[in-house]
This record gives sequence, C-alpha cells and structure tokens, in this order.
Amino acid sequence: MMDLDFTEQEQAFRAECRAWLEANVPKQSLPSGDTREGYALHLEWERKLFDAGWSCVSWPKEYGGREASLYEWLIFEEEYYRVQAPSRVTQNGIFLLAPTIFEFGTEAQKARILRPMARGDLSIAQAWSEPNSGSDLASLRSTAKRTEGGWLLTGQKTWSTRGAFSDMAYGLFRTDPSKARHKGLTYFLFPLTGEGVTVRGVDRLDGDEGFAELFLEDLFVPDENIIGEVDKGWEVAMATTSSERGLSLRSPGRFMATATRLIELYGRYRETCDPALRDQVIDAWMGAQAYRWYTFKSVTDMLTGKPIGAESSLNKVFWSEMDVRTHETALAILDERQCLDEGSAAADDEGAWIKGFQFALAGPIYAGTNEIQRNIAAQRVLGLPRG
Amino acid sequence: MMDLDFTEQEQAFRAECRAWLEANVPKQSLPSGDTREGYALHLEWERKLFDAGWSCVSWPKEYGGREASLYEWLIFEEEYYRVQAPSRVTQNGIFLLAPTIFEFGTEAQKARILRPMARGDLSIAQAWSEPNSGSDLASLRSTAKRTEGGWLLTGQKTWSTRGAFSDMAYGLFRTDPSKARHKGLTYFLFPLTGEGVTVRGVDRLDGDEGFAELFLEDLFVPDENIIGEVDKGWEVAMATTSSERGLSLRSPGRFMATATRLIELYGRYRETCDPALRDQVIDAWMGAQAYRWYTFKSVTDMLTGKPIGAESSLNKVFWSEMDVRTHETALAILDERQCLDEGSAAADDEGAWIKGFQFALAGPIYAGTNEIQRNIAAQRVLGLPRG
Amino acid sequence: MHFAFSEDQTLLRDTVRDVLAKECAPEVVRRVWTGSNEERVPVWGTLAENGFVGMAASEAAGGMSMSEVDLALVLEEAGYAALPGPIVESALAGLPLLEQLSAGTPHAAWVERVVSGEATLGLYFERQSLALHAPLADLLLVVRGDALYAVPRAEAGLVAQTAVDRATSVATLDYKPSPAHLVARGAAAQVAIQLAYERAALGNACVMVGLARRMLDLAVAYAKDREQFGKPIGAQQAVQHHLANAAGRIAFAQPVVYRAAWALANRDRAGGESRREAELAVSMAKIYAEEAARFVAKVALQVHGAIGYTIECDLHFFMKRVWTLAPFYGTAAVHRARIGAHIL
Amino acid sequence: MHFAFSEDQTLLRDTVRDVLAKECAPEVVRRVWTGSNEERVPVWGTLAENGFVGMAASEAAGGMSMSEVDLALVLEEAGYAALPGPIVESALAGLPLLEQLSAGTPHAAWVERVVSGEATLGLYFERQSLALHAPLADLLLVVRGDALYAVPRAEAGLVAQTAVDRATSVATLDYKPSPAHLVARGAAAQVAIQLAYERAALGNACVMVGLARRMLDLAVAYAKDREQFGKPIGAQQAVQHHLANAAGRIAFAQPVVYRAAWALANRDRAGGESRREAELAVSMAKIYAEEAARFVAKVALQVHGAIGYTIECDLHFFMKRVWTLAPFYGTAAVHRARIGAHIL
Repeated sequence: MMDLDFTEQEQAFRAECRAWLEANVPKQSLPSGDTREGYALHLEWERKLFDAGWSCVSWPKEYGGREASLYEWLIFEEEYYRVQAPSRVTQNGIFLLAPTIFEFGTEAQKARILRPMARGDLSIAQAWSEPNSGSDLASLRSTAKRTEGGWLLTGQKTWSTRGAFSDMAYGLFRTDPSKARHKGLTYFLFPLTGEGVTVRGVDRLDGDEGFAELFLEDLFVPDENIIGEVDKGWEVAMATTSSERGLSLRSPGRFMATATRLIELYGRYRETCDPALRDQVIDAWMGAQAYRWYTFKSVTDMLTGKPIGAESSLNKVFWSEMDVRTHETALAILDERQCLDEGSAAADDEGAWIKGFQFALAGPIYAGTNEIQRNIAAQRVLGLPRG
Repeated sequence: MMDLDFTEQEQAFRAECRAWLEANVPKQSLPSGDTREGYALHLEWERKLFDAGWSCVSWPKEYGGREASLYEWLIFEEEYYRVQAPSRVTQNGIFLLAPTIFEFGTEAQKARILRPMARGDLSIAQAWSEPNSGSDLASLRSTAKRTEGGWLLTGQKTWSTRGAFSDMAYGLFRTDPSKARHKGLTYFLFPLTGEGVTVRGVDRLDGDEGFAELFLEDLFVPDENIIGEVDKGWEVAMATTSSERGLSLRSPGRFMATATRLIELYGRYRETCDPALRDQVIDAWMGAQAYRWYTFKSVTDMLTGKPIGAESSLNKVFWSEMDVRTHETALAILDERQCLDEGSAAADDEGAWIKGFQFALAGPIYAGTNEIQRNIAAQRVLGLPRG
Repeated sequence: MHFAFSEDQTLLRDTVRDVLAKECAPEVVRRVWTGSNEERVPVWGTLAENGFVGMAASEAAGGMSMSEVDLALVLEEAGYAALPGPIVESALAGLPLLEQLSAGTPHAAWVERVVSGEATLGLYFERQSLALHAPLADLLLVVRGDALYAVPRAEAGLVAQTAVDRATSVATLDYKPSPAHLVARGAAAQVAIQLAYERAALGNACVMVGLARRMLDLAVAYAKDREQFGKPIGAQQAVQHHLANAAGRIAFAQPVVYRAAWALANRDRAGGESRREAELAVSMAKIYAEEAARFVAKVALQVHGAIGYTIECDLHFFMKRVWTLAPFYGTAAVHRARIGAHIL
Repeated sequence: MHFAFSEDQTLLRDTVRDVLAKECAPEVVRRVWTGSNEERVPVWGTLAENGFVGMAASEAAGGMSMSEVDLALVLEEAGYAALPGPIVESALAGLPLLEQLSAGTPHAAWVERVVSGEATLGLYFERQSLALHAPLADLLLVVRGDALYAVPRAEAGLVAQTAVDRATSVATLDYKPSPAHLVARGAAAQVAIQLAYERAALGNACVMVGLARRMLDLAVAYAKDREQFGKPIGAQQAVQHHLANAAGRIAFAQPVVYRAAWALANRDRAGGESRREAELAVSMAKIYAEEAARFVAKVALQVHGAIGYTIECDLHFFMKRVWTLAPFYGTAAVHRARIGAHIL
C-alpha cells in the first residue's frame, strides 16, 4: 500500500538526529573544506560525527554505521542540510568508494579501509579523470606494470577533488596494454605521499584549492590495493560512477535546504525586487520537492527490486539544472550585490550565493557531463540507436 | 555614416503604400488561402495588388515591379502586415522561385513566368521534399529521363504547399542516375495537371488543406522548363533555399504586427491575467524589434557587398522560436479560452491565436529544421568540424 | 514511507490499458473527430460495465469507494488513449460530489445513471470562462458561490464552441440559478465543492501525464524508424537530447502527480496541516503535468517534422487534447499563485 | 537607412583592438587579480595617450567630441579584452557629464586629468546599492536627487568589498553631501544626469557584447582542439548546438546595442519622441547584452568542462567580469519594467 508518511520509527530517527545535530553542529560555519586549513577543521567534525554514529548511518554497525534504512538515510540528509552542517569532505570516499568496497572488496580491505576512511583518519580522493580522458573515461592511458608483490603505477590523473589534502586516491590503470578502451583496466587504491607521486593543487573557479593533479611515476602499490579482479576495473568502476550519478551524491536534503534559504532571501527583498522573481522562487521550491518525491519513489523501487539504472541519468540532469536556476534566482534577487564574494561585509549570507552559483555550474559538468547523461538516457532508457 | 532614420524617399514610399493598402485591403478578412475557396479569393487580391504595382515592389518595372530598394521592400512588408492584409498565396513563387529565375533563368523564361506568376494568373508551388528526403534533400530519388524534346519525370514529391490548388511546381529530379547525392540533379518546372500527374491534398495540423502530395509517372516536360543547366540543379536550388531561410521568407513586418496584436490582447486582460505574463509580452515586442534591426543590418551588409551566407541559419532559429513563444504568451493570456478555434463565437480575435500557434510550431521544422540550421551555423559560421 | 502502487492498483491499470488499447485506438478517436454526437463518448459503455466510471462512488450506489490513488493510474491511461469525453468529471471529480450533496434530494437519481454509464457529468466552477465537455455532458454540476446546482444540459444556457481538439466539446454557459436545480448550499457544500476542484485538477494532471507518455512513445518510435542522412534520425544527438529531455519531464511529473493523489486521499489524517499539504501537492501536480505535456508535445512534433504537422498523423490528437484540456481547473499560473500564497 | 559603421569607426576599433591584444592579454588581467592597487588599471596610460579615454570630451578639453556610435565599438573591445577599470564611467558616461556640469566651477579641473589618463571616474546613481570601481576611481560622481557631487575618493565614505571578479573594485558608500563637492543641481543637471545613466547602461551593454564574443571565441577554439571519443568535441552535435545558440545570442544582441548607440547619439533630432526611442533602445540593449553574456558564459563553461572550472583557464576572467558588471546601471528587470511602462 502506498504510504507517504514516515513510520513512527522513521520519525523517531528524525527526532534523534535532529537533536544531536542541533546540539553538536558548530555554531560558526567552518572555513571551506576545499582549503587546506578548512579541510583539517572539517576532518575534526567528521570524527565527531563518526564517533556519535552519524557518519554513515546506513552502514553495518561493525563499520561504525547504524544500519539505517535508505529512507532513514534520506531523513538524516534532510536534517543535516537543514541545520547547515559542514559539507562532507569525506564524501568521495564514503559515497563513491565505499559502495564499491562493500560490493567488490575483500573482508581484509573492508576492515582496513572503511572505518578509518569514514572517521576521517584516512582520507581518500577520487582520481578518475586524466588530462585527455574526461567524459571519455575509457580512453585513459595511465598504466600499472607487474612487479614483485605488486604493481608500478605511471601516468597523470587530474580533477582529483581535495586530492591535495588526501592520503590516498582510487582510480583505474591499464594493466593489460594489449587491450583497448574498457578492457584490461584495473581498479587501484594508491598513496598520495612518498616516492613516485607528485601532487599539484589547482585552484577552482570559486577560488578554493579544490582540485589536484597527480603525477605518478613507478609508484609502488601492493596487490592488496586492488579492488575486485585484475583487468576487471571497468566493471568495478561502473558500480561507483552509477552511485555518483544516482542516489548517493545528491540527496534531496541539500536542495530543500537551498530552497528554504532562497525563500528567506526573497522574504528579505520581496518588496523591492523584480516581481517576476516570485515565480522563480516558487519553481525552485517545487523543484526541490519534486526531486524529493522522485527520490523516495526511486528508493521504494530499489527496495522492491526494481532496477534503477540509466534513469539516474535523467536524475542528474534534473538536479544539476535545478541547482543552477535556483542560484540564478538568488543572484537576481540580490541586484548589484550579487557580485559580492565571501569576505565582503555587505554580502548577504556571507557571499554564499555567488559561491554556490559557481559550484552549481559545475553540476552539469562533473560526474559525466549532462550531454553524456542525455545520450545515456536516450540510448538506454528510450532505446534509441547509438549515433 | 550610420543612419537609422528612413530617408525622405523611403518615408514617401511608406506613405504611398500605406495609403494604397488602407484604401484597398479587404475590410473583411478572407477565408484561409490554404483552402480551395480561400485560395481563389486570395488570387483575386493578388491580381489587384499586382495591377497596382505592389505585388513585387523590388522587381524591375518590366516585370511589374517598382524597382524599390530592399529597405523599401521591408517598409512595404511592415505596412502590409500592419493593416493585416491577406497572406500571400503566391509567396513560394515570388519569394523562392523568382530569385532563382532572375539569377539562372533565360530571358524567355523570365518573360514567360515572372509576370503571370506574380499576378496570380499562373500559380506555382514548391515541390522540394520527398517522403524519404526531408532534411536530407540530397537523398531524393525522383528521376527525369531524356525523351524527344524534353524529359519524363517520375517520382513522388510531398509537403507541396498549396500544391493542391496550383498550376505548376518546381523541384529537383535526378537526371544522371550514375551520380549520387548532390550531383546529377536538375531543377525543373512541371505542370500539376494533365496526364502523368496525380495531386492529393493533405490536411495540415490546423485543419487547412495546405499540403499536397504529388505523384508523377512519366510526366512530360519540355527542355524549356529547366532552370539553369542540366545536372546543376543542386547549385541552382541552393540559391533558392538560402532565400527561403534568409531575408525573403520572414520579413520583420509580420512579427512586428503579431507583437502589436499581442500587446492589444494583453491590454484587454492585463487586470485579470497572470502578472508574470507582462515580461513575456515585453519579450515578444523586443524580439520583433531585435529581428527588425538585425534585418536592416543584414540588408546594409548585402548592399555594401558583405556576404550573409550561413548566418541566415541563426536568423531562422531566432524568428521561428520567437514566433512560438509569442503565440504561447497569447494562449496563456487567454486562459481556458485558448482552445477556441475559428468558428467559435467566444474566441478572441476569431481564434487567430491557436491557429497562429500551430502555424508557428511549423517554423522550427520547415525550410530546414532548426537542428539542421544549428549544424550549419556551427560548421559554417564557427568553423567547427563535421560530426 | 512506501512510494509504490499496490498490485491491485497496477492490475486495475493494466485492465483499463488493455480495454482502451482495443476499443480506443487512434482510429476510434479519429471517428470522433468527424462523427455525430452519439459517437462522441466511445468505449463509455465498456468502461462503465467494468466499473471504471463508478470507481469513486459508494458501494451502495454501485461503485467501489475507491480513492484518488486508485483512480490516478486509470485516468493516466485515459490520457494515454486520448479517451474522449468527461472521464475526469464523471469518474473522479463530479460523481462523489453529486453523491455526497444530493443524498435525500431528487437529484440523487443521477448518481446511478452516471455509475451505469447512462449519463455523463460536466463540472463548471465559478470564474471558469468555458464549460468543458458541456454540450455533451448530460448533467452539469454548476457552482455558484457556496451552492451547487445540478442542471440538465438543455437548461444550462449552453452555446457550443469549437475547440482545437474536435474530440472535446466546449461551450459557454449562461445559467440563471434556479431553485429546482439546487443540490446543496452552505459551509458543508463549500467544503465538498473545494474537494471536487482539487480532484478535477488532479484528474486533469493524470490525463496530462498519460498524454505526455503517449506522445513520447510516438516520437521515440518515429525516431527509430525514420531515416535521414543514411541513419535513423534517433541516432542524431540533437534528437536524442530532445527526447531525453521529454522523458525527464515525464519522469519527474509522475511522482509529483502520484504524491498529490495520495495526499488528497489522505487529506484528513492530520487536520488542517494535511489539507494544506494536499492543496500544495495538487497545485504542484497540475503545474508539473501541464508543463510536461506542453513540452513533450513540442518535442514530439519537432521530432516528427512535417509528417507530424498533418492530421493524417495520429500525433495531433494528443497534442490538441493537451492544448484544450491543460488550462482547465486552474492554469499553471493560478496554481503557482496558490503555492506562493502558502509558502512565501 | 544605413546600418553600418564608417571606415573611420572600424579603423578606430581595429586600433584599440590591437593595443589591447598587446597590452591587455590574459596574463595582464591575471596580474591585476593578484597585484597591488597601482597595477589595477593597466594600459590606461597607453589608452589615454591614444585619445581613447577622452574621446567623448570636447576638443577644448583635449578630447574628440565623439559620439556614442564612435565609442560603442571601442567599449566592445574593452569587454573583449576584459580591460580592468572604470572605462565606461571615465570615457563615456562620466566624462561628458562632468565637463558639461562643472564648467565654471573648481571641479572643471578634473576634466583634463581624466582625459590625460591621470585620474579615473566612478559613477554612483541614486538607489545603486554598490559603487562600481569606487575604491579605485579617483573621483566619484555621486547623484543625489537632482544634484551631482564630485567627491574625491578619500571623502566618499567608501568601504571596500570583494567582488567575484577580483580585477574589479566595488565598495559601499556612505556619503553625506557636502556643499564643497556640489557640481550642479536643478532641471538642467537632472537632464544631464539622466543622459549619463543612459550612457552608462549603453556602455555596460557594449562591454557585455565584447565579453560574450571573447567567451565564444575561447569555447570554439577549445571545442576544435579538445578530443574525446576519438574526435574533437566540437564535432559533437550537442556541442555544436550549444555554440550555435551562443553565436545566435551575440548576433542578435549586436544590432540592438549599435542601434541604441545611434539612437542615443541622435536623441534630440525629433524632440520627445526621439528621446523616448533612445530610452527604449538603451533598455533593450542592456537586456539583450546582459542576457547574451550570461548565456554565453554558461555555454562556454559547459563546453570547456572541468578545465573551465579552474582559475588556470583564462575563461574565468571573462565570466566573472560578466557576473560582476551585469547588474549595474539597471538590471534586466529594471530595464524591462521601463520598457513596459512605455509600451504597455
């Protein structure tokens, strides 16, 4: 039977996490987690979160989770964003790598990686792209050569989010040079310090040092750092990238919180701003709501055994475009003050809107551009032929 | 020196055509020219227009024109649409075929065709498309076989605008079957009555019998009906289709008149309709204005020897999308009454908006879809590589 | 939280889908375009026999006391088939209203006639400038202030108009309230009338989603079939992106509409708060469904190209149904204003 | 009717284009981002020497009495180069205002300093919430009601803020009008102030068009160069359509902006009617240029992908300039309202 109310258990869960978050979230917002200084402060917060059992609510208890249902996880996310808790600098590990380890990792890997990663004791960045392999991931050229007890990694990775501050990274390397494209790739975890690796930070559009370029030259990695089988890296990675596009990366809580802040902003300026903005504010609120219900429906589908594969492509197009429009609406409300960056005394909401706008503009690009997503939706959901 | 005022001569021209049009345009609007009955009434009007020298103002005097400048032609169009004069059922002849004849035709062809065509005594339809050759015109399969004194045409043409009521049509036929695609085609004028030709009317979306399918089987056509050289039809046709996309098909006058009617409509309902519609009405007005100035600039470019080639692709995308939005705005103003078709006593403006909306929806399709236009602009204006 | 239809509900949907696929194929809709008035509500007999028209009526009246959630999928299928006639009004919005308010009055006799398929209902709210389905509906439920009148067609002062969708009848109405037609008035009547409005808007949204799905299916099929430049046009990235955008609109409208159905069916579970939630949900559903359907119509036509611009192609039935029905029971603008009043 | 620039005008454009290509290359803008205040108006000396700053001043003041049409192309090139500093204010909007109203006052001495490039002008209209370029401009022209004040930077009550474009200075201003700063007041002053506003809006539009052109050029070059899936991304239809749409925005903004320049330069030829025409034309120019630039920024970033999202890529200078300058001298919304007041 359809039931769109939360169960008593779900409501109790919400009350519990709300109470904890309200008591524990830092009163002053932390500096950006994409700066070196902010990153350290964010890790402190991650530790506190983990120790109270709120870091990865849906994980098994043995790894520090509380075995929450997916609905409860969404509830946690809503509450987390509602109080504007610090952004999760561990997210590429806990949301993208962890599902892969749960599915493909050995027991030893799970024991070694999951808990330290979630607690922020071991920070792990993604290292998907190469300078000439962005949307076309299968064209990557970094290699891993067999050596005694392990592999030697060589090549260049780029756009490694927070890679400049992380201990390790994960990515694909060509282990069988005789094979092309999707074949002969292996999924490796590798260190970001020590001999054979150079990390160069790259400043993002919004000024934060959010990216890193990784230069690897005969970097030794032991066998135990391979996730899944040798030469089967593509299959392993696809599981991760589909969670990047799908449910885990963008929970509705974030957009609902943004819409709420937009309504507050509009409330401040409704008497003086362009009357046409009213409809845009309403659309932003509706978009977040629609995304929430779409997500609940997807979770029900997942839990009742219906696959949600390529449809997550439509999902990504929706939230990324919504996020851009929502921020554009906020900028329009702010009139000339829209240009004010953080550090400006006269900026509304500490310059969060222009910063958020720039971050929103990355949405249609990362995790597979929206152009690629539309191709996937057309070909795999609608069954249109490849071009 | 830039001068965006009209010269005294141009102003006098405007006054003259305004006076004639106001005195002569039928007080009651004619039935649609895309119905058999309406077509005949429209031809009567075309005759009157021609006899007064207003049919083709930019043509040489010997063919019934008044050698008006291109600016004057645009002024005439503005005035023509301003008084809501009858739509031009001769337009596919005078705007698409005539430029080709002026450029490629023999003196005999000019003498035989131009004046009767412009006067509505000889009506000539376009016959570009075939059932499997729409956007991909070069794939057409109709053939012309040599015979004594002429050619035998065989094949099927479709989407022939007003072909059901016309005397003749023009189109491309494959004269050299050994050649493929753009080569071995010839540009023919051919009759739509008599042995070897069957014409079947096809009702358009808006209910008018606007299209015809033409079935040709060994239809005899004399040599004198070839425009340009045998096997050079593609080059000849390109001259015509570029005028279809460019200046001649959609003069700004039409969109300015539509914007004016939209402002009137908004004035009727501004107290009760959605306040957000105000900006859409303003945008419609601005779009028509922008298109007007763009057109004047294009004309100056043409007259000063700057080629305007592939840019007309951007032009077509602009006016066709603007026309759709303008009509959508009108429908939104009309609330539930937006569905009322012609023949409804309660319809605003005799149902012109829903009918115009449907016609506007054809804009992004005909004369090369907007998808094709964007390809052309990207490749020929911006120099991007073919896909 | 559990956001899925029950097996019974999807079974019901499959049944009506099969019935409509057989009895309301495009050629049937095509006949309605040109047919006489008697043929203007095809399949109605079969639908009523199978209980679909009376779903929302009480068992006592021959119905099944079904909820908005049960009806949502059925009405979506009605949209998918472009079923002509006042199905939203008769099955979802008007029938429970009439049953509730007419109890104990002579008008109550109409309820069973509607359930049996013998009569159809039209619904005309205050400030509505056209009466949808009116020249065809047998009984018009006319709202005036806090009063509901049940007006036989002939007495409603109808002047038939022509809609762009020839399979849908519309009229202006010049009705002088008569005591003989009065069903009920007052606060309770007003609550029931408001609920009927919500149901009409919801039903309209369901139909829009169905229409959008059908137009997308037609366009996808055409894009796979039609070749230009030596390959199916559906292999062109521009066409793929158009269709992916259309699919996205539908994918995000559906949960919004289903959630509105649930919220309306459960509107009284938490007093004023849940009624407010239901109103917001219905307004969102109307907006998302209307805008999705309008968007998909444009995409489908663009993908079809010239062939879609003829009345020989089935596509136009579905597009014109959208253009005709979409503004009724509150345009997107009306519903946006209602949301704004709540949240801003 | 003749809608083309003269040979002199395009020659002037080419000259400034060459100067800026040499002296205001992206690495120069990059230095401004991190440099000290002295380096924040690069090329200004060269531009002034060549007469570009003083173009609109009278010959008596060392200028060339040039019109809005002459300046339009020059300012477009300033946008194309992302020239830092108050060029719109100094060259087009502020300078003639100051020259006209300061005649016979001590403030007149500033005119030659601006023409010579020794000083720059800021411009601050009533109801403007931020003073653009203010912490950098040497003299602020501050409007209060029908009065114009010429305020040296240090006396304006500025509080510097940080704009997303670090090469552009902005500040809040807390200015108490002082008689010592008063340049002029009254009806004639008000007319001149209004004209300065039109010129500022027009100049802003010219800069937006230039910025848009540059971002499109960068994106097209990148799309030709960058390969994915074995071919340049510019061969993908989706990328082509993005860029074609961007080119279309620019192609339709340019005539609108040039026409506004002409209408403003010829505003008095037919009394009130031609002044009204000029106001409408300026508002349209501001809207078309702002919206084109914002649109092209998004397209250019999308085409660049991740590389465009770093500050190592030059693209961000141009995008951030758009996001910073676009709302000044009337947002698109303000100008739409003004058009609505005229035509509706």
